[in-house]
Amino acid sequence: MTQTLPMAGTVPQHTNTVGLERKDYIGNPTTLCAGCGHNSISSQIIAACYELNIIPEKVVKFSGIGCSSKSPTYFLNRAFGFNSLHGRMPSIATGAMFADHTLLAVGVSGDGDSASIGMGQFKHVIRRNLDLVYIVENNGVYGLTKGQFSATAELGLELKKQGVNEYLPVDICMEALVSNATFVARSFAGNSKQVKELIKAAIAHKGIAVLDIISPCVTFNNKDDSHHSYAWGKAHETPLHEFSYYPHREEITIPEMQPGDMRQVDMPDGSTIILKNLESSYDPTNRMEALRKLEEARVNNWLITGLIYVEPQKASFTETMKLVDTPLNRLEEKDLRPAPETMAKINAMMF
Amino acid sequence: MTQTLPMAGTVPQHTNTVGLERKDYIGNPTTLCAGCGHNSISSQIIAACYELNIIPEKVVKFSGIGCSSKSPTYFLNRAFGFNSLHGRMPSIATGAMFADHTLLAVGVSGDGDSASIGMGQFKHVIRRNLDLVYIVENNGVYGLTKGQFSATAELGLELKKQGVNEYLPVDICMEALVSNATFVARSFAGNSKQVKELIKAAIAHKGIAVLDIISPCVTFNNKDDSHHSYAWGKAHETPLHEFSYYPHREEITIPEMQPGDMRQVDMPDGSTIILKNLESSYDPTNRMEALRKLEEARVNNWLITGLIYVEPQKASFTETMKLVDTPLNRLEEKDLRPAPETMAKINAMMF
Amino acid sequence: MNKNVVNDFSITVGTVNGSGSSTANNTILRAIFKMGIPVSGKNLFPSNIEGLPTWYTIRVSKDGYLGRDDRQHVVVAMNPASFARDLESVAPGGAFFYADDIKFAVNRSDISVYPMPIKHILREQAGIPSELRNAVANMIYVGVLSHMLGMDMEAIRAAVEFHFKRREKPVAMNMKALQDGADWARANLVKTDPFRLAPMNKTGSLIMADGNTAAAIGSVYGGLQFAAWYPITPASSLAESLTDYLELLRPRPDGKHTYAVVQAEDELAALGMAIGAGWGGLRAMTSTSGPGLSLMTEFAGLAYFAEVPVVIWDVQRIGPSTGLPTRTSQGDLTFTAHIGHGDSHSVILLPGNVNECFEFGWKAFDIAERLQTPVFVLSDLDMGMNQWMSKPFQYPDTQMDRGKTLWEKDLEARGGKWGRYLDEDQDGIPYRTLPGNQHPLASYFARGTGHDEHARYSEDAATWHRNMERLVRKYNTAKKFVPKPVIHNVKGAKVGIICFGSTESAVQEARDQLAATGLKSGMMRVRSLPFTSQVVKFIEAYDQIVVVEMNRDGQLHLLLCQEFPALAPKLRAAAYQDGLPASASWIRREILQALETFKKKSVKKAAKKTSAKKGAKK
Amino acid sequence: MNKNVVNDFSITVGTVNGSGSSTANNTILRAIFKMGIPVSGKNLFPSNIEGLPTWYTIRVSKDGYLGRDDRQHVVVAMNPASFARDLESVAPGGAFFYADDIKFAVNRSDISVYPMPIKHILREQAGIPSELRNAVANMIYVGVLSHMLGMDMEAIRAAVEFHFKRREKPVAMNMKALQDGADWARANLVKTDPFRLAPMNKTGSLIMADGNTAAAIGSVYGGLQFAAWYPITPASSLAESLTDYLELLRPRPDGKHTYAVVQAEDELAALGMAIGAGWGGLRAMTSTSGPGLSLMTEFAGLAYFAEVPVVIWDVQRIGPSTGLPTRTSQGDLTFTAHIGHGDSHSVILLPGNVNECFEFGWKAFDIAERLQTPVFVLSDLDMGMNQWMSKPFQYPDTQMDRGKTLWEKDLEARGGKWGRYLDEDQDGIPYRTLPGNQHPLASYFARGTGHDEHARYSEDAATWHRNMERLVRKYNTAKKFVPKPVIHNVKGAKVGIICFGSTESAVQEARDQLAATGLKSGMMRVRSLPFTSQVVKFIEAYDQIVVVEMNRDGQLHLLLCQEFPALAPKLRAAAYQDGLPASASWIRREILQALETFKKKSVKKAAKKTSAKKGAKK
Ligand SMILES: Cc1ncc(C[n+]2csc(CCOP(=O)(O)OP(=O)(O)O)c2C)c(N)n1
Ligand SMILES: Cc1ncc(C[n+]2csc(CCOP(=O)(O)OP(=O)(O)O)c2C)c(N)n1
Ligand code: SF4
Ligand code: SF4
Ligand SMILES: [Mg+2]
Ligand SMILES: [Mg+2]
Repeated sequence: MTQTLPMAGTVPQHTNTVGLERKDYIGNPTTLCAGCGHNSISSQIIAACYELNIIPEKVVKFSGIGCSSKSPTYFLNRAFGFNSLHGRMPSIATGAMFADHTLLAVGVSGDGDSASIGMGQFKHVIRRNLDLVYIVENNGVYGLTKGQFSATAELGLELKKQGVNEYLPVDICMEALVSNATFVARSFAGNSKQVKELIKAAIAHKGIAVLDIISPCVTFNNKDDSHHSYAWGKAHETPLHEFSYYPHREEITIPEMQPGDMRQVDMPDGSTIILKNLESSYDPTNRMEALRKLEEARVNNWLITGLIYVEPQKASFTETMKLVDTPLNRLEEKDLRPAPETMAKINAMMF
Repeated sequence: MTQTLPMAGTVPQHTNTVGLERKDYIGNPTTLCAGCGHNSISSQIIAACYELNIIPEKVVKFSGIGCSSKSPTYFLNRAFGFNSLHGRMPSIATGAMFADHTLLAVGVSGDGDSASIGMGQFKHVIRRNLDLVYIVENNGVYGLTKGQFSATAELGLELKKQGVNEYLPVDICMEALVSNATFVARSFAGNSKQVKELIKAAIAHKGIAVLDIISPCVTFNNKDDSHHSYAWGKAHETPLHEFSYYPHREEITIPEMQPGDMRQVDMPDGSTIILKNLESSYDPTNRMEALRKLEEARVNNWLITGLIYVEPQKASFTETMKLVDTPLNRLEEKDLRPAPETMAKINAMMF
Repeated sequence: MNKNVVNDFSITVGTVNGSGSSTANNTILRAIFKMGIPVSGKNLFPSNIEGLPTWYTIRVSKDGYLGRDDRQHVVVAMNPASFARDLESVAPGGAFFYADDIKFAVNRSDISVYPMPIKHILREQAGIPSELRNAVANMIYVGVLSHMLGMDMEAIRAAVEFHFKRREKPVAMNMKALQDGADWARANLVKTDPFRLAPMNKTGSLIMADGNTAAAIGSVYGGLQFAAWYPITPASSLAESLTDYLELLRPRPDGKHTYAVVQAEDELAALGMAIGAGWGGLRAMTSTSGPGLSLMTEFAGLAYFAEVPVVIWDVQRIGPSTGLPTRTSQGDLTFTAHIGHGDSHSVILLPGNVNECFEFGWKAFDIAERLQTPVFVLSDLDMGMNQWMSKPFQYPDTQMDRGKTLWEKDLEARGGKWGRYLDEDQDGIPYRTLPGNQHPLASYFARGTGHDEHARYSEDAATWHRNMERLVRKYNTAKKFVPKPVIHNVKGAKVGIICFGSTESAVQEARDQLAATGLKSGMMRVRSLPFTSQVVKFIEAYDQIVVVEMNRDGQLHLLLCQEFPALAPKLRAAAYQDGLPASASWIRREILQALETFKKKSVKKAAKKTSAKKGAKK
Repeated sequence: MNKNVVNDFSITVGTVNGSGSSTANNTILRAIFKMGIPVSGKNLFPSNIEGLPTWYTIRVSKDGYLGRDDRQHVVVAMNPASFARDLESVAPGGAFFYADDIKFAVNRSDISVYPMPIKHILREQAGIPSELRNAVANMIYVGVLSHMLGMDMEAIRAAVEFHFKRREKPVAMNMKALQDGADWARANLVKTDPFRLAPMNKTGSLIMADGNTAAAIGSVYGGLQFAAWYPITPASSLAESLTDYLELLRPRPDGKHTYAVVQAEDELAALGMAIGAGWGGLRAMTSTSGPGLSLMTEFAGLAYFAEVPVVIWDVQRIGPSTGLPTRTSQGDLTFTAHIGHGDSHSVILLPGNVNECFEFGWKAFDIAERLQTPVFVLSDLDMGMNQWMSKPFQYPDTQMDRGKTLWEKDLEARGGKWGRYLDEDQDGIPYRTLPGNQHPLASYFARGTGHDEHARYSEDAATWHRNMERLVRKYNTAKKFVPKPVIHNVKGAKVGIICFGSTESAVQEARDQLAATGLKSGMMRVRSLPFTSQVVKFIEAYDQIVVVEMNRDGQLHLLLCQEFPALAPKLRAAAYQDGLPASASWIRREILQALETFKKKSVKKAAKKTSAKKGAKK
């Protein structure tokens, strides 16, 4: 299976079709720890946007508070961004997306940010199907406050300063699914290729796309037997499929595959997802199957990765609200203030 | 199938084994609307406590804010109670249960209270398995603020003042389940018998018991085709089983049943739940099956009722925290203040 | 029979809530208004949907006083549960009407008593659907009153037609019941009380509306683009009206929307969304009441510090905590002034009447966008939910002020030179760009953490200090943009009265009463924080200043003492609250008490007094 | 060579954060302390885990001044990223030590410069695991300094042994590196700077600890039973220490617990749980910092109004909003005083040092249970996270005050007569019962809504008013139970300085400096709200009062103006903050500036001035 780079050959190797170089997608130098999983995810966001020929000014970034939530500083410097409050990224993103619904919204959060303090907003933004790539950089701990357990820490996890975790973990994907998310995926920061492809598909998706990416905290939670460590991830990752994203349908060239080995999902923007089955065939458009798979993974301690669920056609939040085509923040007084004549009518409507 | 009243015959008909009459379990007269589902639930709480011979002073009541959250005023006047803040019942209950973990905690909340503003606390109290009967009186609207949609309102519900609801509903049971609740049930205020039996079982359960009770708001959401109305409930209720609770195992007398028709769940306190299968056999101790059943019900718009999931043996929150047997609020200075000798030791530990 | 009392009395109706009495009571209110007589109405309702006692009190005042009258002249008792209390409440010489199916002894001889056969008359009404019987029953007492007080039947019809949007069937049904009530009274009752209505021409140029509706309409004229809210009494109707009036006033041929109104999952999310939208360049707002405002605290701090324009309406109810959700208050002022941890200064608008709810509705956006800061508008339940006479709404007299916003062309014009938090104009207000701006130098990263002039993260001490001092400069600049106080100076007066919000008319009345006893006073109604220069001038102009407010702690008084320490010794609070709308009588009492404290002269004593009084009484 | 400067200088070390330098720096601090020399240390660290510049600054002060010295006498540069800045920061005549692998030009001739071959010496250390190399490298500069400044090697060993809990291996490894550093310095460096340490005997009776640990231990001695918290810098270590010390101090043979410490899902839940526990009769607390406190607003109002004892520690960091999470502040005072919508009065304790963190740790519970109200304790990052010299902790000198609580026997004794909110004792404090109480008349229904004396729901106006006035009475009663201010009156002084919290030592130093120039001043450190009677007496006793605080708006000053309007004209704020701990130099500067404003005499001018100053500068 090979992926044809869009319009390859027509532009020099180091610029994409919108004439930008990779460096046009970078951010400030990271201030996270060397080896932090969050940094690899930032790199894949950069790569995905570059490869998808996205204009950085057409992106808007959001985050809450935490090491993970700092990451938007480290990619797409040319995009607007809002580093908001702990657990409150979803509401900020919601309001901002009404300001210009034509933008591509990328939100980065942490497991503490989304599963602890932010549980309510996390669930409700999903329910509204806001057009947002919602990345949870999941390391099982609060990195920025020095390693306390987060709500995704596994039962029995023992950390030096913290003792033993006594609670069952919150499963970000399961939560997203039962909140009727229209795109749910899990990945592992150690699997860059898959992270990148999933981000691309999430970008193409209309509505909320929740990416639960296991992203090791090398400083506070990287013991080999911790479920959020590099070692554990490498040993336990069980991809559901080989996942590839094709921006344009025509470009798909899969010479060596038989139809039975693969599954195709068409996205509303004309792009396509190809899932190459690995052990068995998994249908990510079947919610029941998704529930079953996640429950099975939970019971067996599998780190399943890949696209868990997708429902490509549902209206996104800004679509539901039937906005005019012009971004609302470009409307002018004449569009917004009723005409003077109406005043008398309104007064007459009062008693 | 007949249920033997515990120790029937040994006390006069109108007092229970702890010598109390039904009126010892009542509360103030209700100030809710006539016909409100919440009132029937209050009655069943009263009945369940009376029949289970619970000492009212051994109960503590909690609620948030809403019509539903007013109900604790209308039952068990002799119990302590705390009508707290909107969406925050779980945290208040958590703290209070550490004060006296020997008490029976009954919490009443609404769908707005638990699924909207209270989503975070709802999920997290479940995760900690607090020993609490958590009743959600679910009517799909905010009653007390005059009928706005709550997060459990079904997609497409149309209300006169509110217009059409555009979002998929939050499924209280599904949410409880994925948060690893150890007891999850759904019922319908119109089915008093089942409500009462489920409340009894919930009381016997150790850890969190989430009861999602469809409780029609006759004033704002009782149209025949609304999913939270009496009419719809009566027409669509699909009990998973005939549910009975037996406080003492010895008393079970089920002459006319064959073993294949029934399923028995033993509770840690020596009581027993008997589920008489209706159409097919449902196993409420199987999480996967519970997920499947809820998803199936969702897709088909069934109002399934009964015990959806139970895991009777898991440690409750106060157990996990290994408290001394004496209620903490009865400990005295000598139990709480370290001895004077320790002071020098502590000072020596500083530099 | 007593001497006639014309157009100067109060009517109070006690009913069961959820029984549809508000239609009847609004009919009385509007009919009197239609007769040209100044009138006001206040709904005193329980925090409950159905079945509890509720009262509606109407003040008829030829002099135009709109404050609550705490005497009850005409009382209508429709509710057995409150009968005894209602009967007792009638002022000596007053009139007591009651539904004669209520079987209670009426043991007062100092008032006129009129039993009404409501049930009987109701039984004679044909074809009334059972769910409307209670509502129609209420129209019968309106009919009785109409005859007994002299309410004009055409005025009543106008009110009924307005209420039922001229739909024939309900109009006919209600007018019939009403007429039957009036006819019965004419035939059966002998008037022994003095209270009468007589047409005037004092309301012709006025409208009648509630503050929440006015605020909603004002917001729509302000170009509202985004609102997020969470239901809460007494603010819900503000947000609910937004959608109605947006649909009405901003329709488009393609059916698409230039706005979005979102019911959020809670107040944190509501303000968060509004801040996101405000940051994105929309005219964004939320509306709430006390408990919701408390939940918005952290986000309010973010908006202040990240400098995001957003409008927050707080329709005050009585707190602390859940308090009494259906009772009015002016108790959120100090909290709002200091909302959020760390140093911050809130811009607060204080509308004093329904007309100002409209006006501040649109102005709040101009101020918020000009200053790039959250603007709080503090209304209250009395102003927000009750019907008030008002000057008609006036179309905005200034164009929208979108503030210092740079689009692509602006950045080009300045060669891309720009810094998000640079104080180019030395007024503390920086320039901003909006997401979507395609200029390559437009973007910046907003945050609640420390930042330099270019919005870059910074922990540098001097940078932090510089930025915070700029925010002070901005707050100073705000004084130019916020509404000035309304001042009535009175020559020769030594006492100046300060008030704000919905108490104005009651304060006016109290001042008139005091003037009648020889105590002249000037008056200032403060309409905003920060205080503008007129405020200090007013305080300087009088020897003794009394600050009237409907809260326990004298919150405006506290803020004035903070702001003007040098003048603080001559400031006194006249603060009182019990959940009922302000009345002239408690205001007069509290003013006189406050003035008493001036008699103790020396600084030393006064100091003790103040602190003791604060403790012991206020 | 300059004249010796003995025991009176500062040492600042610039390193990379996450490099383990805190062990090294604490070793220096403790060694100096062990030498009997008064010393203080402050960690100026970024909001980040690893890789950014961080500084540790140590003040050696024979006179016992513990405030930050803003001059840098001895600077150690270990971080290339901050090298230039570190070099520049050295005061003329100072000493500059640096790791010689950093390749920057050292272009100053006004200071002594000492390159250190850290890498080289490190390479000679045998068997150091790679993850410890950075930490050990830091010990080398400690060694160099020890020789150059005259740090006692036995004192150093005591510090190292303390740090590593006397575990042989790490002690040996670190002492070796340190010794090698010292040896290298002895062999290779010629001292040209004047800074020297010489043993004293001023610390023998003292301990060294941080405020968060002290608060945690104090809470344990206070009988803490329940704590719920959510991680946040700089408060986390307070809650984290609770578990450690509870295990240590309250072990039981059966391994069971008399307490629970819960990490909540957020701050709303944390305070909610603590309130639930406090209501249930436990000594309950939470600890947080600004953003968390903002989120607790609604619950704080509930606790106030439902009258639930609970202790809330706010370890202040600089806001508004997320601000600078690792920088100190005294900026949450006005917010806390007015927290929550509606009228409310907060009881606030203001510890001024580590010893008081311990003391208020236990006292806060007594006060909260006595008053049945939330008690806020405002510490700050500087006090909470830095090591300070302190008097040893003193065992509580009073028995636990569990307040007015009625158990079964108490109710029996009074024949069941009881009302939850009855003011039996006329002090505003009612009696309460606790869940689990089996007396049939014990139970009541707690709520945040209006209630009567028997905790029954009530919307009655008079009842509401009565209850709120009782709460004022209670606040007045609180004055008897909160800590009184610490006062140093000075004969003949006209100026009184007021301060609170961690700035005390810096204020003391500034006062000494001013006294040296002839400006005598009295001083009062306020330790609580409500203000007790001593506060007003102090203000009355001086002609001019300057309130020193580490925030922008002069928050204590504002609260004093509110509380004592008659005295407000003689109050001035000396407020400043940039995230760094207070230094005598800015305090002196701000005091002098504040005193300047008194020169403008007339009320009118003063008024203008104050408001202008507020705007323009403060
Ligand atoms: C209201 C509030 N509470 C607490 C904090 C402190 N805080 C900062 S980051 C963080 C946790 C972050 O954890 P996570 O979201 O998992 O991000 P990570 O650092 O692990 O990437 C906390 C509790 C805060 N900033 N705001
Ligand atoms: C913080 C806060 N926001 C809003 C409210 C107003 N409020 C009171 S009850 C309620 C909704 C109750 O709905 P639900 O929980 O479904 O209870 P129901 O009345 O339907 O039984 C709301 C929003 C409040 N009391 N507090
Ligand atoms: S502390 Fe953990 S999460 Fe934070 S930057 Fe370091 S490795 Fe990443
Ligand atoms: S409004 Fe609805 S929920 Fe509330 S009491 Fe009435 S019927 Fe029940
Ligand atoms: Mg994390
Ligand atoms: Mg509801």
